Amino acid sequence: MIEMQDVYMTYPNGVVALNGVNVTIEQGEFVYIVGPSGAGKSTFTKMLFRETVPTDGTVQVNNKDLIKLKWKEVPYFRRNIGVVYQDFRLLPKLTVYENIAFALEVIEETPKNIRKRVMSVLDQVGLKNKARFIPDELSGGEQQRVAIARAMVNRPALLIADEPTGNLDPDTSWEIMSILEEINASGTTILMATHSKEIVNTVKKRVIAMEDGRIVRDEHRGEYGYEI
Amino acid sequence: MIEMQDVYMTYPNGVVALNGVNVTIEQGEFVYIVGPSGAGKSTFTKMLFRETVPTDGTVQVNNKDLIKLKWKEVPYFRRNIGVVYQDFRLLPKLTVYENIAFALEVIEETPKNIRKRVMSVLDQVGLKNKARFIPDELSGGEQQRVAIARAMVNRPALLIADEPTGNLDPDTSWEIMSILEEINASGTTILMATHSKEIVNTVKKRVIAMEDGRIVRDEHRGEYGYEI
Amino acid sequence: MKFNTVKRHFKEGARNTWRNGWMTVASVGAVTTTLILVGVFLVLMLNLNHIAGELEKDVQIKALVEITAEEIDVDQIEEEISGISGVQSIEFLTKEEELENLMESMGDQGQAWGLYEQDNPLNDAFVVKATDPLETERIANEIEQIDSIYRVNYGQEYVDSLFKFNEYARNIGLALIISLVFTAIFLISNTIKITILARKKEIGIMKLVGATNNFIRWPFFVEGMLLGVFGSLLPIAVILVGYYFLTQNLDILQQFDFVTILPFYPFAIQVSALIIGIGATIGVWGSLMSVRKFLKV
Amino acid sequence: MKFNTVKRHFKEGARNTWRNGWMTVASVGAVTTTLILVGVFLVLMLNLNHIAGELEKDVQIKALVEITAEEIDVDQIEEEISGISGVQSIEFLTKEEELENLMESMGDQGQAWGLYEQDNPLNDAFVVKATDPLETERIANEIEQIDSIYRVNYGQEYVDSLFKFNEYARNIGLALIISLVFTAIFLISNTIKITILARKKEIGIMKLVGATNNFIRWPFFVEGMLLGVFGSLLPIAVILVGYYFLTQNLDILQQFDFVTILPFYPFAIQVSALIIGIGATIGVWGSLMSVRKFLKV
Ligand SMILES: Nc1ncnc2c1ncn2[C@@H]1O[C@H](COP(=O)(O)OP(=O)(O)OP(=O)(O)O)[C@@H](O)[C@H]1O
Ligand SMILES: Nc1ncnc2c1ncn2[C@@H]1O[C@H](COP(=O)(O)OP(=O)(O)OP(=O)(O)O)[C@@H](O)[C@H]1O
Ligand SMILES: [Mg+2]
Ligand SMILES: [Mg+2]
Repeated sequence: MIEMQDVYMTYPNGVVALNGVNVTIEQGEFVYIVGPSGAGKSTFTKMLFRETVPTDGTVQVNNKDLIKLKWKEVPYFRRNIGVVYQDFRLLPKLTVYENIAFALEVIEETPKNIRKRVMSVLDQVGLKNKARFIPDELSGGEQQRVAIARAMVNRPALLIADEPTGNLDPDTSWEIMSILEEINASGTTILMATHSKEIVNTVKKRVIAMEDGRIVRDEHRGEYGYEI
Repeated sequence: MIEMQDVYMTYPNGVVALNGVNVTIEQGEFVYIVGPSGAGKSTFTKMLFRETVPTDGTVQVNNKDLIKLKWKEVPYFRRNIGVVYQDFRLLPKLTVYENIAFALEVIEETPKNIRKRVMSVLDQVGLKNKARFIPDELSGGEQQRVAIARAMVNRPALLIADEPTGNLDPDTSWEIMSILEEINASGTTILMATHSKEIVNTVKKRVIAMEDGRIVRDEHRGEYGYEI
Repeated sequence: MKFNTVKRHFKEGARNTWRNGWMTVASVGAVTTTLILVGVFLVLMLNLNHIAGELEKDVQIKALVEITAEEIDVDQIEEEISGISGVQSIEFLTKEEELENLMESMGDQGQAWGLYEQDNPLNDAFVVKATDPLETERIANEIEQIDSIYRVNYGQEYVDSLFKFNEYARNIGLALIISLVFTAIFLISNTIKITILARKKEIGIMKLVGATNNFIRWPFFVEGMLLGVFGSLLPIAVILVGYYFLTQNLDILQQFDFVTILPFYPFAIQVSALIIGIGATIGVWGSLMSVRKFLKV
Repeated sequence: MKFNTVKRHFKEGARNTWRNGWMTVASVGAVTTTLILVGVFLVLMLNLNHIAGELEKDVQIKALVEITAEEIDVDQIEEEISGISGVQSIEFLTKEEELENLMESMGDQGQAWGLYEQDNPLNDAFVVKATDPLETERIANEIEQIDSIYRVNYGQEYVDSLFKFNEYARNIGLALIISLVFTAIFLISNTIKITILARKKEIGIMKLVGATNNFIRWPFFVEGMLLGVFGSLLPIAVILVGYYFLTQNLDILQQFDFVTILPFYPFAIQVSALIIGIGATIGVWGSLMSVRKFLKV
């Protein structure tokens, strides 16, 4: 599903965010990415849906070579990937409902199916009663849950979640985790960058630990922690 | 220091975010505010520096009645309060250094003192080497630390932190906690909304638990949890 | 593109226009102001051009007949003149009619000459008009070649001045209106550009969620068109009402007898159509041009 | 406000102008375009006004003296006329001079009248000019009251037409230039408003960090001024260069002998100063007006 070889990423300001990353993730895996602040976790995830392109190395996702992908193909490629951004990235002028529906409108779903799917994911994240609110009218945690709902509404083959529980209380976090496990059980590959020691140590999955742009540990059924 | 009496807050869209809040916080206290997503924690903190004005009730901070405070006085009042926003609210076109310096420029500090103070807090949060970056060039956790640095740079009498460790790894979180304890020890009142069970249960302080806009528990040296 | 998607784009475009609130007001305001400017100048320039044309039409050639010429000659001369290409009309004036005209045009002082009617020193004359006023000079020269014509006179100095002046005025007017239209294009698309620059982030988010460029573009197309059309409404109203009022109150202008203006119908309607056309086109164009910048994400 | 803070505001304002990149370019573009429009029209209108004034200065009163009047009368009449307030100059023309002028003005045809020189039917006349051309009518009437004046003539029809036309032209020109200036004010402040609307959030953050309204306003003041000044540079260049070129190539215009234009110095300089004044003022004003909306946080 995902294959990275010798990936380097240097931002225009000179920061080396990825410093030789090699990793293979199979279809259907559930992977945590852990590491200190600024380790390169978000940069790593951004490679996978081509928000950024590596300065060196190859990235293959869904059998597509992302470095060679044409501009025209990028949107179609992204439709198979759901992303929960660390900073949510909701459209500020659209309501919660419209924000989530947008991901289905781009693939030209019928209005009827859109309605059904959106209400169903809103129910899952517990925000059915806030469907008509705009993002600014939501609490931090509520916004985060809208971002999660949008990422999973079109049942992508790969779901990337960058710190999806950072603004959630433990109870809600566990609910989200069980949703993610459910989705994973149905075959979706899940990649989750997180700082939650409790979650990583309780729901045991493969753990990739990063530090200074390098993968320092890669363990199946691993624990939280990124010292070598 | 802080006194709220029968505070109600109904947002224009009809959401009742605070539903009769009574609380007194003394100078020098360290208080956690916990509660599920959407409980009203952020709304509660926003009352204290007059980002929002309650629909009913009285709020007194620093012996100032915030409901009667004149528009002209608000900026001067806010200068005694440092705030870490849940969504950071950094000025996107200013560098990290300039963002933090801004809080000192408004009180017309001398350029020399500004330089000294800013570099000192940047050192404390571990971002001295990113002083010339703009917020968009930072990772989530780095942005959060800039927000923390800005809140404490002018040594306010009251520091309000809304979820200040949501985007930080455990190690960095503990560092921030020790900085907050240090500031608290020097007399600053600290109010921190958080979802981190681990922090609340380890660094024992007064805990105010909210649910549905109401305070459901208020314990000194309390534990995380918001069930009644 | 499915029909539902088309519907969605139009709904979305209209909704964005509404949701952008102040930005929309500001854009429409800019479009309105600019198009009023263009409209008013267009009306002014086209009418001045029309007036210039009328003035040129008044130009006529006076061909004086030799005093020795007999009646029989006159018919022949008339035939010869009408044989010249580009001649529109010929009128014959006897020297008596000429004197009368002269006396009339001189007012009170002219009466004094009345005493000399019996001994009229003037010539018979033909008054000739050219189909195209600009050909006046050529025709005058050809008439002068005719044997029994003593002298040709078409107010050379005045006519030369008039033609030159009109030419300059027309060129300046054209330059003005063209630069005004370009100014309008720039100002309108510039304003729209700024409002879209402010939405750079949103466009980026749409692309990340898998929207194709066309999917993003369509609502902007609709929005740009709406801005242009809304911005044309007031200018059109101003032109229709203002011009109608003007045509109804022509007595002011009639003090200058050379002034006639273009009729309300179809002139004002044509200008209005042009205005809304310019508005919508620039709106769409400006909108799509600005959005293009952000689509490479 | 401490000196350091003043310095900070200026630095910040300049820096924002730079940092806003495209927004700044768009704003300056709008200011530039609008001010070029204003500038060109200002130059045009002021010159047309000048030409109208020149035409009016040419107006003169011709007072015909009774044929019976003796030499002695003429001096006395001249004295009486010069006693009327508002008279600028008086010139006496004998009837012989008059006839000569008439013959000359009629060209070839006029020569015919030469035969009648001995029996001149014209009158001696005074040619009088008014200090203020608009007072021509009053002065003419007063002259007519003088006993030995047979008739007064100042080309009533032409002069009335001229004055009326000039009055209309001036009013229309004034209305045009005023509406153009208001359009400029609107367009410029509108553009600036949009760029500031896009910074609503930032202003809110500043207020939350304890900035007073004035603290926030000052850099916007500086920025608005810079936008206005930068936006004036090209229009001023266009006016200076264009007008200089025009004054150097007047031969085109001199084909119409009534046309003279205002001298480059000081006219073009004054217009330039006006342009930069308008630019900076509207820039500052637009900037401060828009920022005001967001300061109540
Ligand atoms: N757009 C950018 N331009 C320049 N530098 C950047 C950019 N984004 C991130 N960086 C830098 O790259 C490094 C890695 O950033 P990244 O966001 O990947 O970290 P992270 O592991 O997600 O951290 P966090 O846990 O704080 O979110 C950081 O040092 C950051 O300063
Ligand atoms: N600006 C607003 N307009 C309307 N409703 C709002 C606004 N801000 C918050 N709300 C609503 O008020 C309620 C309380 O929000 P608040 O942000 O105080 O919650 P919170 O306790 O901070 O939650 P979280 O832990 O998710 O940050 C929520 O239901 C939210 O939808
Ligand atoms: Mg990150
Ligand atoms: Mg909150």
